Amino acid sequence: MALPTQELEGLLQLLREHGATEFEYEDEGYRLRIGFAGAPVTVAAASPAPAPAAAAATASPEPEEAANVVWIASPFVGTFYRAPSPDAAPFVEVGVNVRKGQVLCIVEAMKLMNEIESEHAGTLLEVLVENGQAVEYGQRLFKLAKS
Amino acid sequence: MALPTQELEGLLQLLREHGATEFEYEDEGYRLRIGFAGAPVTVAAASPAPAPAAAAATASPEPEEAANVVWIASPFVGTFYRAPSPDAAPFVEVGVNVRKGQVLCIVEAMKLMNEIESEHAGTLLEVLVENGQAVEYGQRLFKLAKS
Amino acid sequence: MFQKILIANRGEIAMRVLRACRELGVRTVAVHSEADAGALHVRFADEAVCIGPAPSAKSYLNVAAIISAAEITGVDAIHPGYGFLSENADFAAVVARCGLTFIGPPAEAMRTWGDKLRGREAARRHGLPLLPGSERLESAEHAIAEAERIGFPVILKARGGGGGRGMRIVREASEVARAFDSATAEAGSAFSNPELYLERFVERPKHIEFQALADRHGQVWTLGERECSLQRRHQKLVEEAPSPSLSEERRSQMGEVIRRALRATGYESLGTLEFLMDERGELYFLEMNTRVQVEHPVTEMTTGVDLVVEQIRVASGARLELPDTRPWKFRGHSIECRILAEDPVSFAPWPGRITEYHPPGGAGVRVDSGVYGGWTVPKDYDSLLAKVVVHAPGREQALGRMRRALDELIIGGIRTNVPFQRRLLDDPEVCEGTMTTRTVERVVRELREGA
Amino acid sequence: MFQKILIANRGEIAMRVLRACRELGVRTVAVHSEADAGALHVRFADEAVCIGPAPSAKSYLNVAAIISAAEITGVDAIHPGYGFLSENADFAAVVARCGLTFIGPPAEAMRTWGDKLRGREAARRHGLPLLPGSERLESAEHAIAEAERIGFPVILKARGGGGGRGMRIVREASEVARAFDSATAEAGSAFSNPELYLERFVERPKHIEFQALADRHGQVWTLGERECSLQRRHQKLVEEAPSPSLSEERRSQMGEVIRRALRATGYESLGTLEFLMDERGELYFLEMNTRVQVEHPVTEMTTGVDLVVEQIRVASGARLELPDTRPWKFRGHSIECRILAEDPVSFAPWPGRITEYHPPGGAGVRVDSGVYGGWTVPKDYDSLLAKVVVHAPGREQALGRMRRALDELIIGGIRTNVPFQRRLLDDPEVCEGTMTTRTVERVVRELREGA
Repeated sequence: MALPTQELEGLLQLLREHGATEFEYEDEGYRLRIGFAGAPVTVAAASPAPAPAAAAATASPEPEEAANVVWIASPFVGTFYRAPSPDAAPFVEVGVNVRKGQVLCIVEAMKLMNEIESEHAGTLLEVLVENGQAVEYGQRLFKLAKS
Repeated sequence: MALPTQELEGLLQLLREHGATEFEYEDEGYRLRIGFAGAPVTVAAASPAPAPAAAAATASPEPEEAANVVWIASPFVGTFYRAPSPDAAPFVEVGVNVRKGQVLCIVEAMKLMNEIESEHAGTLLEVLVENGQAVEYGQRLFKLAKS
Repeated sequence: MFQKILIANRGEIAMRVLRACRELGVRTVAVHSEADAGALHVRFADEAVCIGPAPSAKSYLNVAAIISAAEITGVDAIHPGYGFLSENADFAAVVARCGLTFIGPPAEAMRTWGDKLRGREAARRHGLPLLPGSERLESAEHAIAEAERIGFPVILKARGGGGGRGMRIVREASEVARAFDSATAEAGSAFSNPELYLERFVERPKHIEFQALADRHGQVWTLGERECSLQRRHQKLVEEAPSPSLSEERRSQMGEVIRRALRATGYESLGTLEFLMDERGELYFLEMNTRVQVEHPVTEMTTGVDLVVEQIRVASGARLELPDTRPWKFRGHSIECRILAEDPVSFAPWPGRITEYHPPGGAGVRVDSGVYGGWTVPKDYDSLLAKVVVHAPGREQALGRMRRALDELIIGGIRTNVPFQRRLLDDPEVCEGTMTTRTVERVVRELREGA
Repeated sequence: MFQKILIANRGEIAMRVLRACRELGVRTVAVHSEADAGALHVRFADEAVCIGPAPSAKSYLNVAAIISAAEITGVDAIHPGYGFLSENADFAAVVARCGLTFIGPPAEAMRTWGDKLRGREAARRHGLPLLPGSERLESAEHAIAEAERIGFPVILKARGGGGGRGMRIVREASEVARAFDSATAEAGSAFSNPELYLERFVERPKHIEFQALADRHGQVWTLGERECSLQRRHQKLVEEAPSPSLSEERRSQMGEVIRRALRATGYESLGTLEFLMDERGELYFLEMNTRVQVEHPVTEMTTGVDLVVEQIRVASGARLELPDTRPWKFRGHSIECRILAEDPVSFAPWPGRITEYHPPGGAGVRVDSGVYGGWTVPKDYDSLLAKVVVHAPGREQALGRMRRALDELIIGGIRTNVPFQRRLLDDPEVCEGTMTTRTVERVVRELREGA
């Protein structure tokens, strides 16, 4: 694939100059769509938005992140621990480099301590859950910059 | 791929000059869509569209009509008659010129024969209801070209 | 049975009648104003006729247009719903003269029972209890004598009209003369009739009403009572059956008196007899409504009788199928909350587009509504959007069920009184069943004072 | 009573349980798969926990995840709904070992009654009628002898399993030997167990089931029967109570036998005993379901008992409040239609986005649904969207009410079986109440042939 970066530059400039908020273009299987900030083209379906569920929802994707940012999510429901025992030091701290397969934390489920390993090598950017906090399936635990 | 950057420039300018908020264009697999700030991207809410009512709904406005076209609507519920009696000739025929105040038809309601007069002078373009047909309030009876 | 019925109403009651017709296999004609072209009853009816512009006077109250619509669609009966033309005896007479059936009592019965003064006279004649009161008051001295005979507090009322004008509550003899003079003046200017009478005044009354249904073969059912004490400015908000303040004995005794009175006056169709209950539990007849009531579902849920189906059946000449001597088998407890398009704090009407609508469901929940998601509530009519009705074995469970039903109800895009209703359901007087017609006023005051 | 209950299910039954909890004042925890993050039960629960990806095996059948969710949310009981883990005795045992209450029978009772063969044995021991049948068939000759003793037609069945494999219907003696051989071979390869037995075969049976409810204090209620003969491929489509084919006398006689059997085995919680009814009206026990049934609302509507509330109450150790010797007071007739996301002609599942949803309302209509407008029905689970349940004084009125309710129901954006259900409601067998488990098959054939 070749992104039409150069052509795009001119197009983007043009569209911005003219205050466009949306642009869609399709030609023989080729399709392009551009949206600009401040153009909330959100289309809320008429859906009941009742009493919000109390539990944390799975984090929604953040489209603005750089391409090399990845998340490590909990593979099961349980309780999150940053260290192997209450007195021990955390497995990892923000800023360190982690290897693929390195243990990042423990999620306790059904009295079993499950070590969660990193799926990627990279730099730990953020720990998203407090020590001792309950986590649900798929909940994001760590943010990494993949190296 | 060739982004239509140059062709776009003129188009964008034109659209902005005319205060367009949205532009869509499609031609043999080619498709273009542009939105501008302030464009109300209205989205139909999910609403029941149940069993359509059987009776004729009030005619919806036809935006394409020429500016001098007007309609004569029924001022009440009743039965529409084109002539003063079954044997008589219709009050008016398509193509004739009618005076303001000229009787166009009768709407019978509660055993009373109500003569319906033209609110405008003009040429009768169309009779929209059959003789003897029931009409509801606001139902369009005649189409006129105002003179 | 009728072949086709015209429903001369709108909103939830038009849907209610339409559903009864469907189940009876009767075709329906909806009439509607221009503002209601997209209304639910129009969409679900077999046929629909636009009868006029938005203002009621030119559409839903437009007798000529409704009769014409009946004629062009070839119906054989007209159901008036409630409000609009439902208690208009002249309309009933016109319908009859056109050879159609008015689904309600004969015009003459409407004139007798529907008129406040004539209704009270009929009630008195047939043994229904009335509040102790005077004849026309000749003078301030006469007023004092009558008040002392009846016992304070009393209320002075204008003979010529209602609506609060010409009314004075008097708590002791020394206040009577001044109140008599000012009420006389007010009544004279408001109704061109300065005549006054007085009645015992009940400080904290309950509103109790009995549901009756009579056929033209002389049978009369009484289907128990409803308590409708939760009112704001004489507008009922919450209704329930049975009343937590009425004994089984009292219920059957009142039922018998009412059946006798209605049989004696040859009444036919649905009728609701409204009573005021004083602090000692005594009932006093106020007036009779000669049409289906907004709150009829709570009676349906506790008796299992479809009141609108039976109303249509008796209008067609059918007999009620059970003997009227049989005491009704009631089951459980039912509560209705009226859901209004209004601000829950200021009570200002709040028409507009409903962006989302998700009614509650599940066990023991009934919803009678005239709205749907995407519809715009017109500003031209009353603010009733829907009625949420629950049924449960007992009152406490019914209250719990109503709380969860209101928590489930979603109406987006406009404001509704749901938060206020939800607040009422937690009020101690409501929970204990000791509410009176003054309760809502107190709750509003407490809310305003941030209590 | 419990403080907080985890609902280990989804869809309409999760909503059903959630409503019961709300009315009992119990807090709720919803669990859900990633595919159900926006589901109705998730939105209405007090808390929600995502327990796994879309496939049921990794979420709604994931015992470890559900137990962990129970632990991190601190619930004291788990309600399994129906399907999924609801009849898994091992799950019930794990829940108990974790110090939580499984809302259902004790694991041992599930093992006895939930197992087809052990359940039949218990039924035989306690006097429930069984279809005449044989022990294990030793040979084709043995099979002929047993078939002649029982009377043709008979059905050969595999002892090791079900689902139609190893089954043969035999109508005369000359067919037995060949059927015996082929069924033996099929059973051997399907279940690694070639053993067969035979039973009387009923050509056009009705499916009748009795609802029971027992507390741990030895009280057992029987709440009448449901007829669920309208099935397509063993999937129930329409259920009703009472059955039009059961006399009051038979009902109370069966109730007594069932109460005795359940008391004798120390059963607790809800239970449904399924019977086959032959052409002469005789009932034969098939199996027992040890959980709430999809079709429980028709019993609720005719008895006024909230089965899920009572199920939760008895699980908490509470006593049923009426003596079990009291015959139940039934009222009226109730019908349920299951609304499925499927093509009404091909019956292909039809998941997708629901663009519009408007449930029916009005008198005698209950809707239990797990959907809303704007929600996307996942492809990963069963196709049940909602149950429309009606109640009316008699069967004919109930059918009429169901017709008008289905006519009102709007589900846009996906295909549903509403047109097929609507067609069933007009079928002469259904209208007369003579439908059998073969009726739907015939209606489908007629539709395909354009009849």
